[in-house]
Amino acid sequence: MTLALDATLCGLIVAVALATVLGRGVFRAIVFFIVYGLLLSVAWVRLGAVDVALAEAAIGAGLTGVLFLAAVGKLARTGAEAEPAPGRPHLPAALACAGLTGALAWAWFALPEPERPGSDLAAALPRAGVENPVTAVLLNFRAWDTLLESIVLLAALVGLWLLARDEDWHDRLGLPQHVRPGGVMESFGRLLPPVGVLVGIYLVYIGADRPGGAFQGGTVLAAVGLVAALAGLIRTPRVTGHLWRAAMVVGPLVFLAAGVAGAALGAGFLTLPEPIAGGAIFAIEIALASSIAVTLAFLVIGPPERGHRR
Amino acid sequence: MSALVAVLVLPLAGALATVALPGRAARIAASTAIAATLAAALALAAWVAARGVPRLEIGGWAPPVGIAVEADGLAAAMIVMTATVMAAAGLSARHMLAPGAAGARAAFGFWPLMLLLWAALNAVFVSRDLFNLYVGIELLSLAAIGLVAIEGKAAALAAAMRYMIFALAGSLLYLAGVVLVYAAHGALDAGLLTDRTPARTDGLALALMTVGLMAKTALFPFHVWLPPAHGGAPAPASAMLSALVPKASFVILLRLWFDVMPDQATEGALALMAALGTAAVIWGGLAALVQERLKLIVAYSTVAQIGYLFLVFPLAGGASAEMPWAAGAWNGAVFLALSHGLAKAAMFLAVGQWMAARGGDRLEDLRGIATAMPMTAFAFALSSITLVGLPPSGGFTAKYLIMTSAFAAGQWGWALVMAGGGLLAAAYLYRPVAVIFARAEVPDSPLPSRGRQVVPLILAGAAVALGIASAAPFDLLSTGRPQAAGEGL
Amino acid sequence: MTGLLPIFILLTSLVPAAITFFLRQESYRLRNALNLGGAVVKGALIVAMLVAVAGGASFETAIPLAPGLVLLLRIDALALLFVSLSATLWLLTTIYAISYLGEKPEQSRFFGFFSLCVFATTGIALSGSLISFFIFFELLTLSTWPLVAHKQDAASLRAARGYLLYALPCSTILLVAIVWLESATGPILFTDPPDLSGVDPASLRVIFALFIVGVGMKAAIIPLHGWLPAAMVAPAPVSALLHAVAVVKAGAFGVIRVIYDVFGIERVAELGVGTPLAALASFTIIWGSLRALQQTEIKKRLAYSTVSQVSYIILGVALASPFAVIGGLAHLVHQGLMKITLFFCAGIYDERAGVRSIEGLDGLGRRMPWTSTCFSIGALGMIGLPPIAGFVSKIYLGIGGLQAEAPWVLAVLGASTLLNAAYFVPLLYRLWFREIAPDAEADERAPALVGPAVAAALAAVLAGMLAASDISPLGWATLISERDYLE
Amino acid sequence: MGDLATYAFTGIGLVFFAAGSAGLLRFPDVFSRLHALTKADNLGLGFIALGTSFQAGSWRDVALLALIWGLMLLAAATVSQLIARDALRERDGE
Amino acid sequence: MTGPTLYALTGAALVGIGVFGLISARHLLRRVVAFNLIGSGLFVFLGAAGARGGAADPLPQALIITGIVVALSASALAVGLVVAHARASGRPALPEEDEEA
Repeated sequence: MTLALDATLCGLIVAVALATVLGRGVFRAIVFFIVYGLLLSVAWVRLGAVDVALAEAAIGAGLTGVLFLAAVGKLARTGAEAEPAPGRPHLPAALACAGLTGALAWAWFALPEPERPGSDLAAALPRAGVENPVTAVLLNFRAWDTLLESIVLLAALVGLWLLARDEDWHDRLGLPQHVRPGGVMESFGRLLPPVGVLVGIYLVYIGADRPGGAFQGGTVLAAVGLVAALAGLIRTPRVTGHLWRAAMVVGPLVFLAAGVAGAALGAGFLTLPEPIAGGAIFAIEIALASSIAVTLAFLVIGPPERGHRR
Repeated sequence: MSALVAVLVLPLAGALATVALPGRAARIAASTAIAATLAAALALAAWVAARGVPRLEIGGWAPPVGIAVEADGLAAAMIVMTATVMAAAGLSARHMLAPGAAGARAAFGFWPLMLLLWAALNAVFVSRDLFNLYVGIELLSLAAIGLVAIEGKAAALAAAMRYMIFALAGSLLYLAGVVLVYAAHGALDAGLLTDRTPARTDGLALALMTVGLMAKTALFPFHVWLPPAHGGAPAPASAMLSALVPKASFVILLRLWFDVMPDQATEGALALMAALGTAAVIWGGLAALVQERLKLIVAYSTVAQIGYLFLVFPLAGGASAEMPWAAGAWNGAVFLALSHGLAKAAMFLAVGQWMAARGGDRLEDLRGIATAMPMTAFAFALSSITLVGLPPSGGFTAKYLIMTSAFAAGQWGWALVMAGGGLLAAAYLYRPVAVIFARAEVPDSPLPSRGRQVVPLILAGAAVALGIASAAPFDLLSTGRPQAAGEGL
Repeated sequence: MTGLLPIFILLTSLVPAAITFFLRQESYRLRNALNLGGAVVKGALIVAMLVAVAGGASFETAIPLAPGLVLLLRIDALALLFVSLSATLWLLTTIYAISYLGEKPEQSRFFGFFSLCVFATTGIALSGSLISFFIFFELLTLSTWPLVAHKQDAASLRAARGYLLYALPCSTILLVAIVWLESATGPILFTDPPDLSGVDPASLRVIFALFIVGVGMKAAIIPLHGWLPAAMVAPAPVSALLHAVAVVKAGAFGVIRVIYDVFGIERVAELGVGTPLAALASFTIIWGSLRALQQTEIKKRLAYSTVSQVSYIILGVALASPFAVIGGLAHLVHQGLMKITLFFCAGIYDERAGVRSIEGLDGLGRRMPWTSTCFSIGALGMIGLPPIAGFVSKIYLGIGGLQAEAPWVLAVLGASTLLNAAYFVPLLYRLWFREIAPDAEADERAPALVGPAVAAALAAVLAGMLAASDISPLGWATLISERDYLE
Repeated sequence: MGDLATYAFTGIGLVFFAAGSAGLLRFPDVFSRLHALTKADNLGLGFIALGTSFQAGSWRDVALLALIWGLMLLAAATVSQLIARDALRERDGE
Repeated sequence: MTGPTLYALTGAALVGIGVFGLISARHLLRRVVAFNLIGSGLFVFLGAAGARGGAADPLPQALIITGIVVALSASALAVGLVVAHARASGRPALPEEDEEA
């Protein structure tokens, strides 16, 4: 019964993925991709990875989807042709891709029985300061990865802003939104944020013990910000907005400072002494979530752009 | 030990500061971070040379739970080379970012991206964890792509886009290999993996990672993104991109093939890598021969020079690993990577100053520039000597070591590649050298100050000095690497 | 202290070079003082060393570059012969060049690279290991290029490019030869000849050929000679440097090192590669002379004469009989003295009379007696007229040919002498027996140009007349060959 | 008892979903498709949420489910309104 | 066939589909979408591997979350490049000579 459910889900995922690649029209491909992301997050639940499911739904499907949809809109406004002529039929390419899939499938069956590091991890978990093992890995065991990852976000944003045209540099981020006052979008924008902010903070808060954490929570907060901007409730800042820039770096900075403090106090770089580990992780997560929220939202909004009035 | 933390943390902190602070303060923060990181890099090298390999288990968690970083001789040497190039690029860039609208945008982006690139390089050089390396090379790629796009012109954007496609594809292939490794062994740490029980999937995993890293290193036939990207970026960015970025993925390749999975190195695979390197030497050299823009000549030369690096695999890997000549080949390749980094950065910085003075980098634009700017011209000539592999230079020492290993191994074909590649390099570098030293009416243009002109000369001098005083760098390189120590042949 | 002597000798050229690069054009005094001072100090150091070596001292300095890559400097009798030659001629050429260049532009670059060239040549002479030799050999290539291109006009650039076109492939070949051999034997030191028994003879023959190509290019062995006549577009001091002080001498010196200190004459004989080399040298002698005959430009004729004359050295060392070796080694010096005289004079004709082609020499003998006398001494010496130095070399080579049971050498020498006469005597005839053109303006009121020429000519005569003494080039050559090569 | 209720309500929810999907596929234009989707799917989701709440361990979970349904309603209403307006503008533009 | 196996094969298929999309698409936005397909396929494979022993292994989950964030960062920059490139060149595809990947 459960296997049939899994099989159906997998079949659907593969079919939607195929539709994403083969379907006609960029817009359609992106819609399929969003559906794909949602289905994938169900798959993550099935694999027992609820943290990943949340991240996939929020980031993989949600924000990435919005990012792509926004890009379609921007592309249309650039006056670039809608869709270049499709390439020639790719039989050899298709065979090569089938070969790659085949190789990976073969590898699955050729894998040795898992030697699980789970035991080491389980042994270390009580000293990690949090109960959710995924959070323990992200914020403590492999904190260096996570620190670098938060920096990756920042690097992408700096790179993205550089893509602005010189004449647009001092404009506000993204395209200006024109919303009918009192319209449905504005009402939605007013209704959602209180709930959204609550959900976001809640996700960060429970990340210590249960699925959730800085990334998932930060994403929800970013989404709230996006909706508010779309609804015209808040105006997007300019790249010179120093408060915002400070918000972008506060998370990595706190993280880094905690790491250096550990080194300076003799515990070691990024070492969180056991008694204060829980508190430290929570503090880092709060700061990180703020930065992630701001950075993700800016990533989706895009570089500053002067609106083209029709 | 603290130097190891410092080289990781300082550029990151600097990058965060440059993002958060306004214009002038950001520049001061960047300068401070550059100086501090340079000092930390030198301190680290001194530490490694004196006391051996520092190892840091980050967060106090030993693998497989946590991530370990180690600064062996290879890492320390690369970090010092990176710091040198970065400091030079930073010095040159300060004056390149003019005020005005374009300046504001570029000035905002350049410093954070440069420092992020630096942080990523240092992180990659010391990391012992395969997944951490993935995050590191992603950070590296994103920062590098940003630097390519910084000019904002259509050509630069197309180059950045193409680079992005290759970089992303490379990252994903590498990630695929990492996934297979973790699935098979439940570990990501290089040390743990060295002692693993080999699995049947290891060959596939290594192949995937290797192809991905080759794409990032721009080895033939994955090189097409490199010349437009490096040729289109502003000179200090090109210097970093060409001198440093390919080295990061090359160092990972070295670690994979010599430390992590030496058991998977079959003769055929090793020979194939060297064959691709050979193709790169030939293709890059021929392409450089027909370019009319100096930056493209220099960029294609990077394609060719990267090819040399891959000759190390059949000479020091597989069955050769235990042989007396392996050390020579390995040291030679690393030496080549180091001296190429210094020389290539010197070239790009010199060309950048000439472009500022003459308004273009077509060979005809640069005729006779040596009269106006003799020091940079001399730097370019010295760098050419290193790239051609003429004595006395780091390039020559490397070439001699690799060629000797090749003959000793009975694989003299690779030695001929080295020799022929040197001639090809001489051919394509002769044109620019002859043009810049030719006599010409020099149009009046403001020249950069002597202090700035001397920067490329210092880099080129370092590349040459690497050949004259190679004993100390050699000892450093062999630190933490018993196979590479000793006399070799 | 004595261990550092080789390094000091190198520094006497390197330090002036390094400082000169950064001098402004106007700093004539400082630049001249630096270069002359360097040359004089170097001469003094060499004299000190001669005394010390005569007293049985030996000098050796090793600078490790990398594992297996050691820069070894040492002094043996052969090194001393070469370094004395180049140091003496450097001093003369520097005096000459200062006057020749006058106030022409880019002097700092010129003298910088000039000193660098001498530095490289000294390094070649003092190298105690094959790889040190190669490093300085390449440094010489690189530092000569800017000198050949010095005028920066199209012809100079073409000549300079041609020079590299020969030099770089040949140096690559040399490197391959070195690496190939050293990968089998380990680093090769000139102090103790390597054990080549592990390498099969066929490979050794190929390696020998590669070596000869690699170093022979600088000695302008046919067919690797094309760059030398083309390079005569360079200023006269550069020609002197190429033909006498540094480049071709370094090539010939390299051939000697390869035959005697890398392979050893027994091995060369065993492999049967000496005779082909001697034959190639003979061919070069004849062919170079024939080509010289066809030239109408003085410097070009002299250049082809060099092609021919340098192969005397190679012929001698390839024959490997005692007299031949002595003759070859002595000719290393003799040819240098005579040829530098000729080029100095050719430069004076050009500078003071505007004469470059042979026709212009008509009657200059009376107007420029000092110059023309020197030129005549050089030319007659080349032909082999006693008591000038060239005569001694030829006699020794001839006897050496007979010793080596190669009587055809006599025929080569005979033919070559006739040809030498054929291309030099007409010049002398024009100088002394033709009437000068009525509108010609010619004088030799330039003591700094004429002086070096006179000194060099005098040296060539003395080397011939005092050949029997121990301190003459021939005496040294005898000493070298007895002490080091022919037990 | 709880299981039975879950089966029943999720079953009803599924029927509404099926109807909504059929409408999406079969109806001729944007407006009627939107009509089918929003009406039927929102109801369907409500029933499924109701059904699952019988499996919930605490009132907190039930409250969460209700919150989710509420947010979905809000989102669906807004999005369909926006789509409709866009479609209307496009039709008028042609 | 067990659950993890099913998902691992799905992941393998997704990688293949993504690579095909990457090669065959000319529209740059579609290529960026294809990258995301490949990445998520690899994550599914990794997740399946982590789920083999019954309870889910938290380490791969953490890696995947990191990977998802990295993928979004890269996608955002890529999308920005696509738009900027299209605005500068008028085409949402690379010039013709590219026959890479």
